[in-house]
Amino acid sequence: MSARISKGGRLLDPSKRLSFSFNGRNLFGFQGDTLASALLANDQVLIGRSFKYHRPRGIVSSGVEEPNALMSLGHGANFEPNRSATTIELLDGLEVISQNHLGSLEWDFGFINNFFAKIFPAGFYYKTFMQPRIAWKHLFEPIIRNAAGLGRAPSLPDEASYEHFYAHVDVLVVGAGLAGLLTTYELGKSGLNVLLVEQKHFLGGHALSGDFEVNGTPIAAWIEKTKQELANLENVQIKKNFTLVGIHDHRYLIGYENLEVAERLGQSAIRHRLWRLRTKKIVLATGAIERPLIFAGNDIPGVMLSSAALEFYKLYGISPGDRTVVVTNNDLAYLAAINLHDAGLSVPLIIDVRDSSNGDLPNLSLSKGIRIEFGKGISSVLGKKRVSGIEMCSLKGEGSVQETIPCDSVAVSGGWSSTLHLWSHCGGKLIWDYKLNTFLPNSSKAPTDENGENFIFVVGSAAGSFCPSQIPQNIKETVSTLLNDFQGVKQKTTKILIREIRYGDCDSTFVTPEGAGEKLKTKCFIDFQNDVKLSDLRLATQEGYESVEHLKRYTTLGMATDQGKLSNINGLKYLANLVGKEIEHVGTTTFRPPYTPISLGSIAGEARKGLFKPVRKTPLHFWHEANGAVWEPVGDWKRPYAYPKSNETIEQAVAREVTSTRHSLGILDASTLGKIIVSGPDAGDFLDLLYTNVMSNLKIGRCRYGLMCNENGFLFDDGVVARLSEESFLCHTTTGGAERVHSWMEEWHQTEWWGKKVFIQNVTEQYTQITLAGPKSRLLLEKLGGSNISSENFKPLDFLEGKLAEIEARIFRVSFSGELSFEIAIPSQNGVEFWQRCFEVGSKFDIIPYGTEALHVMRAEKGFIMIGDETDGTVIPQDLNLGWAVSKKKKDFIGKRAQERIFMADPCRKTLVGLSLQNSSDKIPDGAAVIIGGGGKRSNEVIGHVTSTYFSPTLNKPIAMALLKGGEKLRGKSIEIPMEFDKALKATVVDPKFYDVEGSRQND
Amino acid sequence: MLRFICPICNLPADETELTPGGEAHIQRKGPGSSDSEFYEYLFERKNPLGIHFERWLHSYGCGKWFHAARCTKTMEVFGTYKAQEVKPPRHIIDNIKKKRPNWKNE
Amino acid sequence: MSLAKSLCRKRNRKLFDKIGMKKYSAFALVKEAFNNHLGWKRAWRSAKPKKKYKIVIVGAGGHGLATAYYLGKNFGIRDVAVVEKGWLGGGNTGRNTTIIRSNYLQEESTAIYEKSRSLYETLSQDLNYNIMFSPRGVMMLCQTEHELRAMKRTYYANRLFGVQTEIVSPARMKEMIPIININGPRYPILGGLWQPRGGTARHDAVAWGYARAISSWGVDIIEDCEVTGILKKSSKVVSIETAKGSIACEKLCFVVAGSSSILAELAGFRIPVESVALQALVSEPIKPVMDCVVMANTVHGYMSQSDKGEMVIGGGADGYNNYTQRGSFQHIEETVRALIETFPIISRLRQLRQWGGIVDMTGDRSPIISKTPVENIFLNCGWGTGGFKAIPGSGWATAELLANGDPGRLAAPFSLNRFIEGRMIDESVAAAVAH
Amino acid sequence: MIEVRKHESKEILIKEFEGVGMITLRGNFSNKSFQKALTESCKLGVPKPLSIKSNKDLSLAWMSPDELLLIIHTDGKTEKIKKELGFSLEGMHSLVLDVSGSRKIFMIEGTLWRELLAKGSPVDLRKKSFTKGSFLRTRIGQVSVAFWMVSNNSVYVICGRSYSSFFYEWLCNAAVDGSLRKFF
Ligand SMILES: Cc1cc2nc3c(=O)[nH]c(=O)nc-3n(C[C@H](O)[C@H](O)[C@H](O)COP(=O)(O)OP(=O)(O)OC[C@H]3O[C@@H](n4cnc5c(N)ncnc54)[C@H](O)[C@@H]3O)c2cc1C
Ligand SMILES: NC(=O)c1ccc[n+]([C@@H]2O[C@H](COP(=O)([O-])OP(=O)(O)OC[C@H]3O[C@@H](n4cnc5c(N)ncnc54)[C@H](O)[C@@H]3O)[C@@H](O)[C@H]2O)c1
Ligand SMILES: Cc1cc2nc3c(=O)[nH]c(=O)nc-3n(C[C@H](O)[C@H](O)[C@H](O)COP(=O)(O)O)c2cc1C
Ligand SMILES: [Zn+2]
Repeated sequence: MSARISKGGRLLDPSKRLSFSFNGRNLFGFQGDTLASALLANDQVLIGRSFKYHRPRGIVSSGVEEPNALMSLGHGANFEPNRSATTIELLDGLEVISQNHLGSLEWDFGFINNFFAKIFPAGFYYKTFMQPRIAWKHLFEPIIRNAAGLGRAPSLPDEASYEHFYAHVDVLVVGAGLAGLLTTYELGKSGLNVLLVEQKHFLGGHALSGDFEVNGTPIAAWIEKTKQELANLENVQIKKNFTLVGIHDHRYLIGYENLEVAERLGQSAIRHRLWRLRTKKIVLATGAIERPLIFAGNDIPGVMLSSAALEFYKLYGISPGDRTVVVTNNDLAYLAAINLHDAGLSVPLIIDVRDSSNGDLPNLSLSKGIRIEFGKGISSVLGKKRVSGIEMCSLKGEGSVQETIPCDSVAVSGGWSSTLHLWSHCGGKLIWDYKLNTFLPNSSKAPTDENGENFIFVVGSAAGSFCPSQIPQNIKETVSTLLNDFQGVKQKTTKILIREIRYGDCDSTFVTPEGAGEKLKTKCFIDFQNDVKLSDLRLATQEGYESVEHLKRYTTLGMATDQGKLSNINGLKYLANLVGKEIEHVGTTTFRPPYTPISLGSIAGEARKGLFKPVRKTPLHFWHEANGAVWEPVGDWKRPYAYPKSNETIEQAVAREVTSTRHSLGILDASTLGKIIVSGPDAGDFLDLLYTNVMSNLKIGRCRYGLMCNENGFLFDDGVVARLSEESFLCHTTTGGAERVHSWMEEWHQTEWWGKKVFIQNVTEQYTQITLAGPKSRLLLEKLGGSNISSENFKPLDFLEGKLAEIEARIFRVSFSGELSFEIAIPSQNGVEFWQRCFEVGSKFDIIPYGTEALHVMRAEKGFIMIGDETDGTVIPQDLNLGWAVSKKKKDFIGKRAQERIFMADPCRKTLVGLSLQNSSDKIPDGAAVIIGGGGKRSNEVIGHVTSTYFSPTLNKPIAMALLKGGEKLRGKSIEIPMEFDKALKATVVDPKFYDVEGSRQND
Repeated sequence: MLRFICPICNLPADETELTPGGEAHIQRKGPGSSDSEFYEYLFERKNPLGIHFERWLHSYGCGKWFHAARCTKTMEVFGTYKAQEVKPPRHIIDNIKKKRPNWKNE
Repeated sequence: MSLAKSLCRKRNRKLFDKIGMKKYSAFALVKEAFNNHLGWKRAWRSAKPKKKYKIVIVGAGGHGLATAYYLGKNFGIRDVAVVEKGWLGGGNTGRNTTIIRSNYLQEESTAIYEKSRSLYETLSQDLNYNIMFSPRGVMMLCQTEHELRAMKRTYYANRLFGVQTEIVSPARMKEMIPIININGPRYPILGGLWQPRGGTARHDAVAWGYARAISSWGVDIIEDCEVTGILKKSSKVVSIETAKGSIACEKLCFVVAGSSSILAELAGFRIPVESVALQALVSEPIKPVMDCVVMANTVHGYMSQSDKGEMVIGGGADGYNNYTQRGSFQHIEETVRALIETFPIISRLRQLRQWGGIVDMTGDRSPIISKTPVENIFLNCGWGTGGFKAIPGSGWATAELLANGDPGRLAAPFSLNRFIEGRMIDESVAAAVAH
Repeated sequence: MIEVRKHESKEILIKEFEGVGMITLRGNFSNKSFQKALTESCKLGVPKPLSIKSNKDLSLAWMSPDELLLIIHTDGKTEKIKKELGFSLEGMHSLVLDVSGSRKIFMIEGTLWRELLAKGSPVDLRKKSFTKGSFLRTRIGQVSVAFWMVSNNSVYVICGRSYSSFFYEWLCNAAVDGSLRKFF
């Protein structure tokens, strides 16, 4: 059994007992445990089921490479699936449930898949489930989907907080193992600003499980001492629980800081913090990940990596089993054997697939009485839900059993793979090292930064220095090249000496026995989580899926939550064998961010709920809110849609607002309209190029409605332009258009017509803009007093700068409602005051506020267009009968050339018309299609669509505008609007001006 | 996540503070141009695999447009310069040639 | 080669045997199980280039392979090579979010996308390869009045062009998609456009299925064979230079998506295309929680759940030219925050992997299936962010163009000429993104 | 300068103000007369790019190569200074606009103000990079802002008026107790 023993446990605080639950059972662990070590301490060896065949699985590793030990944590809003037990710090009260079983973990009905495994090889679904066609959607697909998927989804929204943090540092060191600590130590003396990050909750990496000395200090003490020394340096910072997950272009890095424990203990308001780092140089001291060897039954619970066995013992005081067989192709695994043996556990046998070793460890083992068998392998692991023994065979042959050794755990090592995912994120390439049996960074194909220079340095076992004694020299050299790139910074080195026994070479064997037949191969697992076996890889290559990328996609090798950290290299080696190439020619699949999975919550950061997206508010916002406005989002703004009274529906409110405005007086917050000052000697000329009509001849004190097109000729904004002075114009834009038009003007000015002397300034926010519309609007303004706005003195499209109610104001006589109407701009600080004055004085004129919908209804009654409704990015002004606003005289303006193209003059272009329903109780739906001819059938030609449709309270009937092919010619004709069930509405094509065609009301 | 030194501010500007503006040095064609000239101006793009002269706007900063020479394959930046330069300035060309001797400016 | 020629004349069934292609079925699978699956044949041959082909298609993505397939199927033209610089299906076809729908606004688009969608319905059977077309339905959210109006316009247009869609209310949507938040504080959901016959398919399988079918007819698929030069004689192409030597052809067709400008440059013309990165990501797999595809255009994000259980998420494209197949992180960020607003439960799921594809964006965001300035070179590109759904339809239309030398009804509106005339087919009018 | 609201957390004090006099000034900085006009009416010369100059009454910030922002700390002077400037720049291609109503101004006090801003802004906020006298236009979260140091313990941030209530909420959220850790 696996259990806690009294030895080992460098990370444990045995005085702090923690309780947690696993599948409802209460278990105990200690402060310092990971969930994985705590489970093992309780002899919980079976911890989950695999993805496809629901095979029993146990913990295989002690780190982020863990494919099996995925758990669901917590409940309710704190529930979270798929967390790997090896990366979770144990906490008091943790609730843990195992995953992917139908029924209990021990008795899983899904295990039935295992019996059909033979007919479910890689890609079996591509070959079947095709008949009958309907069955895929209704039968097969649902079955597959339910069987797949690992953990359940959370059912409640996440209540935790997340945030982002931007930081700039000179050098980032990734990984606080021996190499990372030494590098930081060296760099710390340079005065550069250094950040050292470590994904685990402790510093020291693999070295913490080691027994060597640095400068005579035992490693664990040295780590502690170095930590203190670094903490005293002003220029160095160390972050634990911090994973560098991505390296992006131009040295942009994403770091993931896990604060779950602090959050649970009430020490942090934040659960995860996503760091965005910009750094000059990066040092990867990311270490190496051990690979398993491949043999039949290598997935049975109780088989684990030798480094995991060592680490569980050294750091957490765990015995992986009472009798542990070690099987290896390198020397390092002997460390596990020796340590377990020294702890008083039984290590009946070390199977070494090599013929011999040139290192010191085998002899040391022998001297301790541990049996070693060279040139052997494992034919099969015995046991179902946990290991009960192994069958030893000779490595060469097909696996005939030479001896059966009872054991309850197997520690396996197939060599080490340098952790170089981050090197590759931004394009770095790898080369295979035949001696070390790992990929190493290819320094001639290194990732480059924006200057085309290398910026990533690799040290320690990530660079192939698997033996600690090699590391100081490796670091010294790296640091000195690195510092070269910082002007004036000199290296001050300290002598570091690490004494460690000599490690023998790793061999390239990865499958035992070498001649394993089909029967064994179907039990030899490569990707544990996705149940990919040797036989699957063989099948895939046999079928031609022999490029690594095809192999991956066909078999799902390396696509699991560990992204192949454990399986990829073995898979590639096998592929290389199958296709008869060297592994370097087979290549790897692409390493992509994130290095380890990160919560989606952390990516969103604080931008959720109220902070999801900025809301822009006018100075009158709070007033609208207090007066029952219903909101409509327009761009980033929220505008009042209508102000329904308590007994009203929204439609009724809109009708009331329209009627009341038309009869007496309505007031609208139009502050969101864009306001742009264009000023300078060339302002007129410049605007002539931007608007379709002429602006330069506008008189001071006058306004003109203007249109803006893009270079494609399409209309994209409209608004009133006022000439403030000889050299200064004020251009109004639509609400959504303010920023767009402003930057449009700037762009043309800066990049095409920079010779023109103008300054462009967006003053949208400087003013509260208020529209007073209705027959009584003038009366109100007169009452407010201060400016002469009599009909003789102040004509339509006039404007003046003066005072109203003692407040400085700019008054424009423009109308978008068809009523007598004034638009008033007040410095925004005074907006509220002015608005309130209007209500005080206006009460006797029955003043009411109206919203955007009433505004839209009124403009539609007048046949005025609305950008976004009548336009959709394909409409030219001429289509909207606005040809009068397109100058024919001007030599050039933006869009002019485009409007000369063939299609723009095509008689079948759609033009704007009004629609009058023949039966006035009907309502034309938004966006409806328009056809000619009867029946609403498909066969009829579609001639256009409805752009705006409203019930007009003024005319007491529905009105609509439409863009119809050859619209002008259809005047007076009857068209149809097909509806559901082959019904159709009939309408007559009319002038889009429905109300007060002469304009006598607004010109009053 | 790109970063350019805005030639106006001299500040490294993060991509999120910038707005991309497509190919640089496109000569505007207005009235009087032929249909195909106008098409070229409006739509045809070099879209090279390699060095691209392009426009960026320092929108969250000084509000000015600038030009950059960037490799679309490696993301290397060979310099930034003012938007009012009608062709890439000498020092940019020199820098490119120094680093990419085989590059031809078409 | 005589083999290829003779293959062209014979019936498909016989060809299966010649190439050694084995029919896929449940029965065959069980039978093979007893044989340790040693009897399965290569899905497609790995071919060496011949000296000359009638038609050479550059690019073994979905569109290139489908073009070859319909050339063979509809026109009996099988003296064809598909030349691929990497591994087949490794372009955007192998990295897209697999949304299939045809609820487009413009008539021209609807025609080709609906043709495509309907071909997808029976594609597994046609190819004898389960491409897992899953008509689970596509929901496009409406989150502003303006968007609702635009969707209604699409809905009415769809009805008249024979595409079945409906506008659903927020309440109905909540029933269909329980994990959705219809009352988001910023953009409450006002409705949705639902296409019940839209859905997803297994992207890689589409490429592999087509490859297997055409390979069995003798079409040569030549991988690891980048086209590096184009040899012309008076305005006609005679042969192409490749990593595996020169190959002569009577007609040449570029179907290379993000690399279109590079090939056009080799052939001596320019096209209205820019290549930018579009990114996608997947979460770790979870048990089924969402049974359809959801697209949220106002906030920029879309999501579906694959058969394996990951949430497949796609978002916006970068605004700068890029050939690296990776993009800027801010787009991931934007997309994820939009989707968390829409589906609050996903906040505790974790991002497993992100990647990018190089998409070919045209001036009006609609594709190009067209003749080119070089007489015998044809072009299929510009599918941008949304061409996976178009693979069968586009292959069909391109085959027609190649075989006849002139576009048929489906392809005609998508000519290069439209940019000169100003006759754009603008889909962005209805939706900001077009996946 | 009117304090609109404030928020206090353990480490940070956030105050929002309105009614701060602000004038946008556009012109050709290298023009001698422009410089003269400026020194005369403001007693401040043209600031260098990315910087701000201050005296008792005024601060003058570099917004872009042809735009300055004049911040008037003393109440009631804005109109007068605007007139003076307008007068002295008469006849020169320039623009003087009162934009006092366009922006809001935030004062953030506390030793961890750098950490607070770093939650939203991509600029380099290290002590060696962002110093007294620096004036940066950048983004915080999704809001366009500018900021400059007042003292080792405080910073001013300005943003568009319509964004201010959103930005205020953003700041309060970023200042939540238990979320700030010393970094700089
Ligand atoms: C992230 C992402 C999400 C997407 N989501 C969707 C979606 O949900 N729905 C949808 O319908 N569409 C989607 N798309 C778009 C869709 O993927 C593409 O439009 C479609 O796959 C294009 O197919 P293709 O065959 O034209 O191009 P590709 O699949 O890119 O194939 C082109 C091939 O040409 C090869 N090639 C290039 N240059 C050469 C050369 N010189 N010589 C030889 N070969 C060459 C390439 O290697 C490549 O294999 C998405 C795209 C991306 C990137
Ligand atoms: N135990 C063994 O058998 C074994 C095998 C190989 C190396 N080693 C030993 O390990 C030491 C080598 O030290 P090293 O420093 O090169 O490797 P290491 O594995 O000890 O340290 C690497 C550290 O980087 C961290 N890390 C990896 N990726 C990260 C990321 N993206 N973000 C943050 N942190 C990340 C890891 O958690 C680990 O702590 C020597 O003692 C060597 O002998 C031991
Ligand atoms: C629909 C879809 C689903 C995917 N699901 C997974 C997955 O479950 N696991 C995984 O590792 N990658 C998944 N990927 C991503 C691929 O691994 C790969 O990143 C992508 O196809 C791009 O290729 P590249 O990264 O090799 O360039 C998926 C991709 C797509 C298009
Ligand atoms: Zn700048």
